[in-house]
Amino acid sequence: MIIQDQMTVIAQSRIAENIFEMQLAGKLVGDITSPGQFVHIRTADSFEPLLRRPISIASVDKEAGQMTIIYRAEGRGTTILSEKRDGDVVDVLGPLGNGFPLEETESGETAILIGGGIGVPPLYELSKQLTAKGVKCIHVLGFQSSDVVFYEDEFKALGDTHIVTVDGSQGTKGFVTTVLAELGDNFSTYYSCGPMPMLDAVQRLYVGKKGFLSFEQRMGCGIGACFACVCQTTEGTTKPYVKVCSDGPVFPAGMVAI
Amino acid sequence: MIIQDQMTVIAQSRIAENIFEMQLAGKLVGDITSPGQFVHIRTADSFEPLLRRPISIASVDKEAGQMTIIYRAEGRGTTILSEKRDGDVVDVLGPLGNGFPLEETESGETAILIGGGIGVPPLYELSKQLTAKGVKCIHVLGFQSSDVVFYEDEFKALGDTHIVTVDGSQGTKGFVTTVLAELGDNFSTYYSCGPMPMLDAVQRLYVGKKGFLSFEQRMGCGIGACFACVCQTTEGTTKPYVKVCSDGPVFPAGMVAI
Amino acid sequence: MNRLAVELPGLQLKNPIMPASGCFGFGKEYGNLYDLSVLGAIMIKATTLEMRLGNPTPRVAETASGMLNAIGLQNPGLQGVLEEELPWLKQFDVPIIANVAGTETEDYVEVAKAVSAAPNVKALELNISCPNVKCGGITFGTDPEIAKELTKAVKAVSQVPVYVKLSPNVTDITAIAKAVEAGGADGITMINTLVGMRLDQKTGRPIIANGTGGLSGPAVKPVAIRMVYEVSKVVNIPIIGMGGISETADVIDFLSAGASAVAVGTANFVNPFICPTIIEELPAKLDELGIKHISELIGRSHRL
Amino acid sequence: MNRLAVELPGLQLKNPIMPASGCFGFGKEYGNLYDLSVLGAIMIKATTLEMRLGNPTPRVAETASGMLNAIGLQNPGLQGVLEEELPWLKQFDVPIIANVAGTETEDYVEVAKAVSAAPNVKALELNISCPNVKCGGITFGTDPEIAKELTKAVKAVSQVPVYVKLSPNVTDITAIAKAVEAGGADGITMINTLVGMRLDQKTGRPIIANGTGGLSGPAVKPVAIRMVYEVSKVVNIPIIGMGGISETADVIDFLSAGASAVAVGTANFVNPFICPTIIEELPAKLDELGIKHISELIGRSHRL
Ligand SMILES: Cc1cc2nc3c(=O)[nH]c(=O)nc-3n(C[C@H](O)[C@H](O)[C@H](O)COP(=O)(O)OP(=O)(O)OC[C@H]3O[C@@H](n4cnc5c(N)ncnc54)[C@H](O)[C@@H]3O)c2cc1C
Ligand SMILES: Cc1cc2nc3c(=O)[nH]c(=O)nc-3n(C[C@H](O)[C@H](O)[C@H](O)COP(=O)(O)OP(=O)(O)OC[C@H]3O[C@@H](n4cnc5c(N)ncnc54)[C@H](O)[C@@H]3O)c2cc1C
Ligand SMILES: Cc1cc2nc3c(=O)[nH]c(=O)nc-3n(C[C@H](O)[C@H](O)[C@H](O)COP(=O)(O)O)c2cc1C
Ligand SMILES: Cc1cc2nc3c(=O)[nH]c(=O)nc-3n(C[C@H](O)[C@H](O)[C@H](O)COP(=O)(O)O)c2cc1C
Ligand code: FES
Ligand code: FES
Repeated sequence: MIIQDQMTVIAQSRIAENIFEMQLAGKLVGDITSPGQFVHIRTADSFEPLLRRPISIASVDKEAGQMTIIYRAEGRGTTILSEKRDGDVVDVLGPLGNGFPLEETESGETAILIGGGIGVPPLYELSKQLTAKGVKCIHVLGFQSSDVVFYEDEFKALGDTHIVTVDGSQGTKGFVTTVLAELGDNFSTYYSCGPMPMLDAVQRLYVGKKGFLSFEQRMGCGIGACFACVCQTTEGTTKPYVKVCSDGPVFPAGMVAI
Repeated sequence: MIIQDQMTVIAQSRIAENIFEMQLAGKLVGDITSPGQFVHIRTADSFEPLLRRPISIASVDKEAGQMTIIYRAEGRGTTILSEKRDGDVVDVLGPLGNGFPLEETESGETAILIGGGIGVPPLYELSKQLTAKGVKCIHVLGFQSSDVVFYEDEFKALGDTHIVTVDGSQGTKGFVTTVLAELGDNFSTYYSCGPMPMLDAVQRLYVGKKGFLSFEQRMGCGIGACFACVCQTTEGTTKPYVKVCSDGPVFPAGMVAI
Repeated sequence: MNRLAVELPGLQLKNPIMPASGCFGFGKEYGNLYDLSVLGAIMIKATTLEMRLGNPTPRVAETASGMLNAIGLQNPGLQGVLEEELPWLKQFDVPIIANVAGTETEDYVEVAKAVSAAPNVKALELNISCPNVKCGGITFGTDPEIAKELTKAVKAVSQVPVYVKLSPNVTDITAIAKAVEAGGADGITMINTLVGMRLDQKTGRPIIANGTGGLSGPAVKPVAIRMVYEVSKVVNIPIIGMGGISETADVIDFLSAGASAVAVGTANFVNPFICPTIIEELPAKLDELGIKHISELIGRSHRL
Repeated sequence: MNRLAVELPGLQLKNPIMPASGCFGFGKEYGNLYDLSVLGAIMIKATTLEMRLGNPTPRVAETASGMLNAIGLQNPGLQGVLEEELPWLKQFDVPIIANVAGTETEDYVEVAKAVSAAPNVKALELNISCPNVKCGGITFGTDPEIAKELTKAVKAVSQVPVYVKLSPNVTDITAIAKAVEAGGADGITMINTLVGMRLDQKTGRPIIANGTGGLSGPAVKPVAIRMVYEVSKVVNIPIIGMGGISETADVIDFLSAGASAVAVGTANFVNPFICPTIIEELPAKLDELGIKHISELIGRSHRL
């Protein structure tokens, strides 16, 4: 169920250049059903900034009733969020959307998780859950440069992890596809989240493979009512369009017209 | 000189129902020249609320580089101000306007200081300075009810202090004029700050006496440029109008058309 | 006595609070969050004759205390609304106001005729003010004569009272209001969005794919209040006011300005529970103002 | 090369930043805070033939990300401006744009003639858009034909280029813009304020004594950007853009939309040092955008 929760900031820290990790506690955590879901955050009790900000859930600790989000403080809303202190209360709407399907990869099979920049966070919870289920996860994580790389160790603890940077300051120089091309297609499923050009490139590389992509769109309501976040679908799909917020953000590869 | 200072909150406390006392430190304090001047405060680093809030300087400690303001948290801006914590930085423009003239009362003479509600604060610094100069100060302070009375002890330490409340829950029941009528006019100067109807009543009571009144108007710039805070003057005054922010807020009794 | 009940042509409102068209879809999503029967009414998303896919994305952009949108009237079309959306809404005890949009008089008339026959549609809202579609929409809303003729044509076929939704993007909104009143409108809803634009800092190009979008939210409230005030002085039909309503205090303002009921748009995105919250808070607000029945507030700004 | 210099009819601007009329008085108060010679130009408060005392107070009210004002063109009148204000401003190396207001064509013409002869007045800004005075002002700004005739009449007597200040409270601002261009305007300044209203919560009455006021500040920026964008597509004279500019990024937006220079109004009240701050920050902003000269930004939104 979607609830509007007044969550408490348990911890916040800067984990890379302009990248923040925030832990939040509240009953909303109990309703999270799958990795890749997101929350819609009101960053200030003011009319400016007005709209909520969609941020993926990066990891969940149901027992502690806590979740972690990782975000880049860039514009007004996320900058304000980055100034919250422990004990502050944040208005969070969620959990929203449909996450990555775990059931599409069987125990013993291999999955490739491909993330770009601030698309990396939801893959962490995904990898935790896939690994727990017995899936072998390979992570290919692309960033602009070494300053903004985060969670390398966390992903390494779960499986092979390849860091790629555009400027070559860490890991392989280039794009995620540079590494993917070398890894070959000896895997059963791929899961990806990142900027549109990256999703497009990944999808083209893996034509015919089973994959799931998480999309971004500017949002109004976040729950499917305002038609702000609509994407056209490709021919042959039953629906003429999908809403990223409520039908997605994760869709099977090939479904959304990029 | 008027400066825009990023002042630090040294302390803040609630001293009556919705009434807050805030101590601020910064170099602006060095420029304060007379009691009754005010500052123009930006309460949030946001466009909403947009405008600065004019608040009187209630007391000054030049050696410590600190000043105190006392305000009622009522609307959006003052409520945000009341949520500031020690160490927070507040954008303050000031000191603004012309305060109460100390030189109009000689050492040994008596002055009556008449305040109403949130008009009381600037009278405190005024009383401190008049008393220091050897003027005998009598304070008549009107409030709505006992919940919102503040600084009774502080004023008592400086001179006779009469508290008046509309509902009679503390001190004399009625309006400041109730007490003033009893005190008679055996004094040389009166100084007053409070709501317009109070200033009007005081002025009428003391026709012919030397007095100074501090006015309020909604403000834009606070420095005399926008013509928001203009008051018409009475006949016989050389200027056809005055600006509360830069010509005032204190004017000789009889000058401003009420 | 229900202190919040308001009666308008075709509409017995339990309370004067309803979600604004386009900000509530056809109710399903908010219906997952709370019982829609608490609402005074629901203004559903614009319905056009054929299904529309709307404009390319991005369709929204944030501005200071406001937002721009250029959804482009995406909706399932008349048949979809009649067969799926309206029947689903029947489970709630709430009158539906159907927002009707089109490109020419003919399609407005056809949609109005069909949708006004649906049992739970208690009034139409004629959208002559959508700034986000190429033809139709706003052009009907900027010329008094054209607005009047369209109102007449729709009145002739509608089985329920017709409210006309006015555009704020005009020199003199009172002229349009008087024209639609003369055309037979039973009420006015106002305001639709102000046309605005936001540019991308890096490229300098508009953020919204459509170029311009409609500005809504708290930023426009002063304009909306002024227009409701002006229009309520010159017409004798009721007004449903909207534009930036975000909290209970805003409702008081719109009623004081001359509206008989209000709609809440953008604020639903900020706080999905805003409509029920306002409805809950209203009685205490009336107490605070020393007012027995909400209707005493209507047009208070004009009296003195 | 001065990366910020912009040349407009009558105006050699060191940089494209100037305070907007009515938000800077005649410069004295801000002159106490910083050296006015750093400014690109100064738009002084509206000057009318006779001294005006303006409207009753309250004259301002805050709104979400904006403010309403109804000052009512209070000013010392033509003689006062010629004898005191303009001579005082001569000490600064900064061109003055004199904002001219009136009630009828005759007084506009008389003020324009006299004030344009002052040595430091390099251009006039014809205020046909003030919403806060009973007659004149805005009526000249809402009818293209009247606007054109007034422009012609003022052009005939002015010794310096004439910029016409447009009102946003119109159905089609491009029609007014084309009309004043046809009337001989050398440039356009836009936008003046949107007419709005705020009510007192307790009484329900308007807060501003005048009833309505002009809305300015960040709230109106999307409307201003849209209008500058539209007008710059249809006229061949330069635009000085304004409406909600509060930070350096906003300047980039207005130039991208099609303005050649900008004016800063309300933001002076929020941060009295905003003009010099923006001027200081601009070069770094140009670097960030990879741009050599500020003029490269002008009209960027129209190019693909
Ligand atoms: C489903 C989903 C999940 C996301 N998860 C994450 C995450 O885990 N970590 C993270 O750092 N970012 C994430 N993003 C992107 C994040 O929403 C934007 O970076 C953020 O909204 C920008 O807000 P701002 O205040 O920094 O920028 P501003 O420039 O102030 O934003 C202005 C407006 O544009 C919208 N906007 C700007 N960029 C984007 C964008 N890329 N996507 C959607 N809306 C945008 C904002 O929401 C806001 O309404 C996600 C986006 C979506 C749609
Ligand atoms: C010279 C001067 C000195 C003042 N000194 C004090 C003081 O020491 N302590 C104190 O509590 N108050 C003082 N006030 C009043 C104080 O400025 C207002 O109470 C305050 O601005 C209200 O802001 P808000 O955010 O609570 O209300 P909001 O309702 O959010 O205010 C909306 C707008 O109206 C303006 N406004 C509302 N009420 C007033 C008012 N009474 N006077 C001027 N502007 C108003 C605000 O500044 C703001 O622009 C003083 C006013 C003036 C002019
Ligand atoms: C995302 C969005 C979609 C809208 N769609 C419609 C619509 O389909 N029909 C219509 O008449 N108005 C539409 N509107 C306008 C609103 O109904 C309302 O008139 C306007 O937004 C002002 O109210 P607000 O400030 O409370 O949002 C839409 C507004 C928004 C923000
Ligand atoms: C207090 C105030 C007074 C104004 N007076 C005038 C005026 O005398 N003449 C004029 O042409 N515009 C006047 N304006 C309009 C501004 O010049 C400007 O066009 C408008 O405020 C939009 O810019 P902003 O949002 O940056 O304030 C005034 C605006 C304000 C806020
Ligand atoms: S954000 Fe409103 S439908 Fe997706
Ligand atoms: S507040 Fe601007 S002149 Fe006084």
